[in-house]
Amino acid sequence: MNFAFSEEEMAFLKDFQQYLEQEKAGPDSSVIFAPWRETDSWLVDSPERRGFMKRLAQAGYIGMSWEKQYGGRERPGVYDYLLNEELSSQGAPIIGKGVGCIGKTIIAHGSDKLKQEFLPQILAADIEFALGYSEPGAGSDLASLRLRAERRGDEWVLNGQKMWTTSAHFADWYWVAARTDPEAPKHKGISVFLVPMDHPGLTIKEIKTMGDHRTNEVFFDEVNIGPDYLVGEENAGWRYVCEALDYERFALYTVGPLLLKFEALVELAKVARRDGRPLSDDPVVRDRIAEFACEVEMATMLQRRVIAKAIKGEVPTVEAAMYKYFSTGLGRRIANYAIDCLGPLGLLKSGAPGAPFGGRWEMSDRATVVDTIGGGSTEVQKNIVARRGLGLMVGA
Amino acid sequence: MNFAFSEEEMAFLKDFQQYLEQEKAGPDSSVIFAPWRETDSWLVDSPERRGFMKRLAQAGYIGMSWEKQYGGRERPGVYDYLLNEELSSQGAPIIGKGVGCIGKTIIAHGSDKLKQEFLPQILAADIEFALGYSEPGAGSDLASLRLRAERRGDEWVLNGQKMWTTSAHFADWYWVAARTDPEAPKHKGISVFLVPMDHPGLTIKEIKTMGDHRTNEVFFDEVNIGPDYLVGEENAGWRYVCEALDYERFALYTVGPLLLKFEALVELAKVARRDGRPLSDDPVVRDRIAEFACEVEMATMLQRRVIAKAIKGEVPTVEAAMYKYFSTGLGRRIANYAIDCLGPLGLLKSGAPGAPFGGRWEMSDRATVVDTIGGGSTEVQKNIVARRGLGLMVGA
Amino acid sequence: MDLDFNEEQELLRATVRRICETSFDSAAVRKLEGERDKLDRAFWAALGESGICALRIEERHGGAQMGALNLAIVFEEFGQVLASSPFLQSAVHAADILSAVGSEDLAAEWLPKIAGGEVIVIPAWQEDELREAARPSHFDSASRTVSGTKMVVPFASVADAFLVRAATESGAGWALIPAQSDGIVITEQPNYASQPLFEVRFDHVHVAEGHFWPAAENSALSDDVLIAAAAEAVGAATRLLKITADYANQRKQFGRPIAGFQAISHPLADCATELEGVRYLTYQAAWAKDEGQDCAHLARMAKYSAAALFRRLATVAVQVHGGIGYSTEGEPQLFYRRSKYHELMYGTAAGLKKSIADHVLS
Amino acid sequence: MDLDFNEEQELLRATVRRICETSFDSAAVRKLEGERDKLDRAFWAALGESGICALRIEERHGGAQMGALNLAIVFEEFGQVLASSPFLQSAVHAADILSAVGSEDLAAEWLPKIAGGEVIVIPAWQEDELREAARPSHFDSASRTVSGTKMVVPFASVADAFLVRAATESGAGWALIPAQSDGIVITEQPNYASQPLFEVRFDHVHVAEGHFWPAAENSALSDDVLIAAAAEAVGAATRLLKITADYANQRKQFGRPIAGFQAISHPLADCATELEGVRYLTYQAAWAKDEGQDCAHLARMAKYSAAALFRRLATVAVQVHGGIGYSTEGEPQLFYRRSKYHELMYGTAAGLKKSIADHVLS
Repeated sequence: MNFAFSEEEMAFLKDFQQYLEQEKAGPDSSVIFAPWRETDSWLVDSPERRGFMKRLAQAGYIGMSWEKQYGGRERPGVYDYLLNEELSSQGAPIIGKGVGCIGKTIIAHGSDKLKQEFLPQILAADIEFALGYSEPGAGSDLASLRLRAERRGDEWVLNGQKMWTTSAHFADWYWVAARTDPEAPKHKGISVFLVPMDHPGLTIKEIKTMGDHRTNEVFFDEVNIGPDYLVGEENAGWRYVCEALDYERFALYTVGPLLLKFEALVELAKVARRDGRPLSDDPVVRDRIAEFACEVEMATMLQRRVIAKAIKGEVPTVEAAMYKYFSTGLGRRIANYAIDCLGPLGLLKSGAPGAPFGGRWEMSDRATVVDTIGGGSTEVQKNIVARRGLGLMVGA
Repeated sequence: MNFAFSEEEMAFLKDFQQYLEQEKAGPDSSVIFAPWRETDSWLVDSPERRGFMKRLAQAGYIGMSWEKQYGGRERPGVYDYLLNEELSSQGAPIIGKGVGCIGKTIIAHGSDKLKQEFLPQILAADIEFALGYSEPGAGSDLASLRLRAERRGDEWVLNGQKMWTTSAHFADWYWVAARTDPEAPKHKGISVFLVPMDHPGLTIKEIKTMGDHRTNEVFFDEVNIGPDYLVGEENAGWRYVCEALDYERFALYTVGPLLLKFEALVELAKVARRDGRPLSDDPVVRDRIAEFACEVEMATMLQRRVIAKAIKGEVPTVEAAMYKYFSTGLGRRIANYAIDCLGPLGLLKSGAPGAPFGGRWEMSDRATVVDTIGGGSTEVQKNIVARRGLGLMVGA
Repeated sequence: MDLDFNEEQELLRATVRRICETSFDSAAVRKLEGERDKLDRAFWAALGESGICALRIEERHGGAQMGALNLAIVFEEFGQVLASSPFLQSAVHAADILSAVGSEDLAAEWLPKIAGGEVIVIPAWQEDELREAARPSHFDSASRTVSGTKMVVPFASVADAFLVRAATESGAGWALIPAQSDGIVITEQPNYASQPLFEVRFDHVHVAEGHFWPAAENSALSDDVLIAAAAEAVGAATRLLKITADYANQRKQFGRPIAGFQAISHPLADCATELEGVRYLTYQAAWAKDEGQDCAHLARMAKYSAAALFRRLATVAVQVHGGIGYSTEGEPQLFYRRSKYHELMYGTAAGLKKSIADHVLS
Repeated sequence: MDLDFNEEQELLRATVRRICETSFDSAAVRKLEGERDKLDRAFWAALGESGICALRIEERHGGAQMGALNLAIVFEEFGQVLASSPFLQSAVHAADILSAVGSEDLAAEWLPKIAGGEVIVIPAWQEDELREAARPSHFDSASRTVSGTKMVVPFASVADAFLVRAATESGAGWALIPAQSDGIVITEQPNYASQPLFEVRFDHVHVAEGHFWPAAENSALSDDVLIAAAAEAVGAATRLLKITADYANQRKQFGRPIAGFQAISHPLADCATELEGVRYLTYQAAWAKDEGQDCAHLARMAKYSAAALFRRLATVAVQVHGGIGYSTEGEPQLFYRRSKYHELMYGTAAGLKKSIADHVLS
């Protein structure tokens, strides 16, 4: 048993940290490294951030774990993790779904044409994807999605609606799950397609959120696409969607942002005052911070379990479910508690006169609300833990 | 709106308190008034307590709300409440199921023979009942009970088992729900019977609990009873069981023991020391006690809602469910917290050298565990609140 | 023991509800959130004209002199629709301070106008205590001027006058200052709940003779303010619970209404239970006030518990709604953000719990 | 990054499990609860003979000098079966104190016997601090006697010697005293968890030359004690979770296993998640100890969190079991009562949280 990373891994991380130090000296640094953006700090949603990604690609940091024949470096998956942990800890965009679930699904199941078209672009960070799974009636129950893809002659024609597509307004391609066989049981009639985001049949409508973070509804009106853009086999889409969790096992579960948040709370307690004394003098605050310290350490352990299992080449389904809901709930509670510590002035937004800590916590509380909902709600994660972790005979 | 009781009600209460003062001067006082018995302090389970009850009956305090034709005084139900609130606050046995659900069911549905046989005995506190609803496979799902009552000629013959019959070892009669029609839907085939507790076909087996409180399993082996001892109509038993809640609406929901427990916690904090200073000097303890103070007041309000609705002649189903689970959970948490306050010595039982507060809290924690389970578990109460209070379309 | 309201009170509730429903729906709440003043003048005028603003003011000052229970009713209704107005600040808090002033002239001059909703008087008492350097506001008796910076002052931009809490050598006091006085600078403070909060700086602002008096109480908050704040949180929670229960019945996942999942229904049942607890705790505080009993302890417990419950429910409500709960087009986020405002304004959890413990452990 | 145990450690686990399962089942636990000494001599002998007692003792004193992770493994197994023995007191706590004594003679005399399980040495350090009048134990250097009353001393009735923590003018120290010394009175303290706890009174008990030395640490508790206590709670919680999940799958109400109700499954999922968190937090503390890192902070977090989780789970487990959970014939009550023992002994929540906050906010 060893809770530390190897010397080789640490050396790699150190190199990467040095690389990022250079980036931080660059002109776009404040846009690229933006931890205050909280839950959407991982998005490649501006020219500056795309530039950053392209430079990462040129420096060889993208596709580390891909096989050499596809341009990768065949390094163990833990290097993907180390990269994203560092990026997320600094509020920079992370190496995302293109090189992760999409690229790896194309490698595993895609035609040669798809490989030739997409893999080099992904490796070069020339392309951004949006993920289209959720629909108005298919949230936690993803497999009940209804976006219809009909075959007409050689083409597929898509009609319907997707919901909560975070990247739709800046992505180039849309990775979409659609129903190709409405007669089959719900998990059996789904296929995955690639749709160019600028297709005239797509209408992207902004959904504003209370976290100041944009997401989108996407409407499909007679969106026709060629047969080449069906990914893998027809009606095998649900399997690909599920496999994605496996492909993302190193990339998605970083703990850095949570640790930063807790450190910021500790800093708050030392700096902010109540009744003329630092909050950190208040035994009630100290007691609560001690509890958070333990929970943060527990979250870190749950995260380590995900990575350690992934390193062994296993799929950390239950481990990821545990970490996901525990850490996101904890993050929300820390943000909420920080505002409580600040009292009425904790309500003030960035830019308001007197806003403590630049309104960071005000923002943080609104931003973290989505964390227990998106990417598999807390309730869904607990079902996974109950059924697959504890072997409970649960229903849905 | 008025949170106070009327002058007349308060005068009655004052009289009753004076009556109890006399009782407390009596020789059996320490057995009769035993708040340390916590959850089973309401039982009439000893000669001293039976004597107390008989004196209460002679003093006219039993059957206050019964109609005059049955020997009652036709006072409003709130007087039943005031009596039991006072009794339970002092750890004395309360006026219970005989004069409550059993007597009132007999009045409403019983034959003249049953009325003549039982009502005078109940009024005189000459008789104690045990309630036989729960079975090994019928706990929260009470209506799935399987104790079989078959008609053989003129008689009924009961076979099967009851579980968690608290009073079986000292009661005179057993009020039992049994299945008379196994073919009918589960709520439709149940009848209620009265069985003498000394029937040779009954075997009573003690179940020990961690609260040092005795309950029982009761086995029925060819228990034959005459047709007169079927209560009301055949197969109408489920209705009678449900109506009981209505009959008990004044008697069951006292708040006094919870208030006493909180006061004892406050006392503990003032008296017990940590690091050489009273616990009440510790801001963390103060913070927690402030939270308990609010919760206790909320519990009191929930209890007042039960009584206020009952006073209006309505059935406080949702109100009772809310109060039951909220107050019992709170009582457990207070007992648990009190032990925490005491540290390792909080583990010590009554009689152990150094046991703080005579081991009261050690006992209290064990005793209160049953409260969130018995009499309708917390989960069942929440289902009631969800379905009947919020109108949620819940399943079972 | 009777927990029902009387006919007069039910009538009051119906009146306030009608006024609220005329002015406030979700669209109106959203529209106000985008404005600077965040004051619906029509709503405010209706409150004044219907005599609601006069509710707690003594009859001799043109008020209706109704009970605190009636106040709770009004604020429950405000909360139900997330109504926004300077009622709490002017018709409750300022009126309380002015009633205690001891100067019959001042009370006689201002209270009738407050009762009619003709003027808006805003107490300014909250300061930045987080920073070490912050210097408390003070009244200089020689120059008769007040200086200092008040924070998160609600509705400062529509105030006709401020009641400024300021320190002197002999303790805290209140200064009544017209809003147009020289030396006042009002700056908007955008915030989490999109409420009309402002920084108000007082730079040697002149205080007229007789317009400064020592504060009678230790706390800036009166029983009425706590009761009203508690009732408003109760009202908002009531509405949000209804919205969320309806949504849970209507939204289907895995082929059935999500209300059928105990992960949904039990947290809602918990909130429903605690809501009834805090609702009647609030009523009880108001009732005790009307009975002439010492109700400060009950009022503090009510305010703390009501705001905490509202926040907890808001968290559950957002979660039950899923993505819609988080998007601005959904209703829950309005309540979620407002719930934090309720927790932090007019007594924080930490502050109230300290007072509650002082009382219990005294 | 590798969270698996090595083969040697797995072997150790298998060995301890075999020994535990030989001696401890539910009937054995119940039987011991009814006895005064509550010591299964066969179990204790097996631990000594198999070298488990020697685990953490240095090789030069006849020990196996294994790592703290191995200690965690052993205590997880003890917890799984609710095994009861003076291992923690003698082979961990007393061994720690004796290792730090500085007197090679004393260590050389006692540690080999502790390592073999031949003697049981019990630290006695807990006193009654709840009462104002209580006077701390003290060592009088002139008469070389110790006087004072120790409370909740585990396994005092089977001790061969006591390590008594006592105050002197120059700070706290430890006295090593044979249990048969004159002036020692041992009284059973029946308790919530039916554990072997005793009041031990020392009335001018003579301390041999060289048998009193100043305590090296501020706290009476070593890292090893905290890690072992945490691991024991983790083990007990692991077993209880398994028992409860099995029961939930088997018990039917309303026509289906109660595991199908989220009111049952989600609290269990919560406990399962937190259990894995505290399990690895405990391992991490042990690992840090073995790496020579400062692990006191981790060890305190592990002990506090593990005991708290065990208690929370025990509450859930009793509730899931319903009446059976409450009856003495059910298994849950054994764990429920034991969980409170874990919370209160070897560092209370309040005390540990204070130290944790000191570390975090330093």
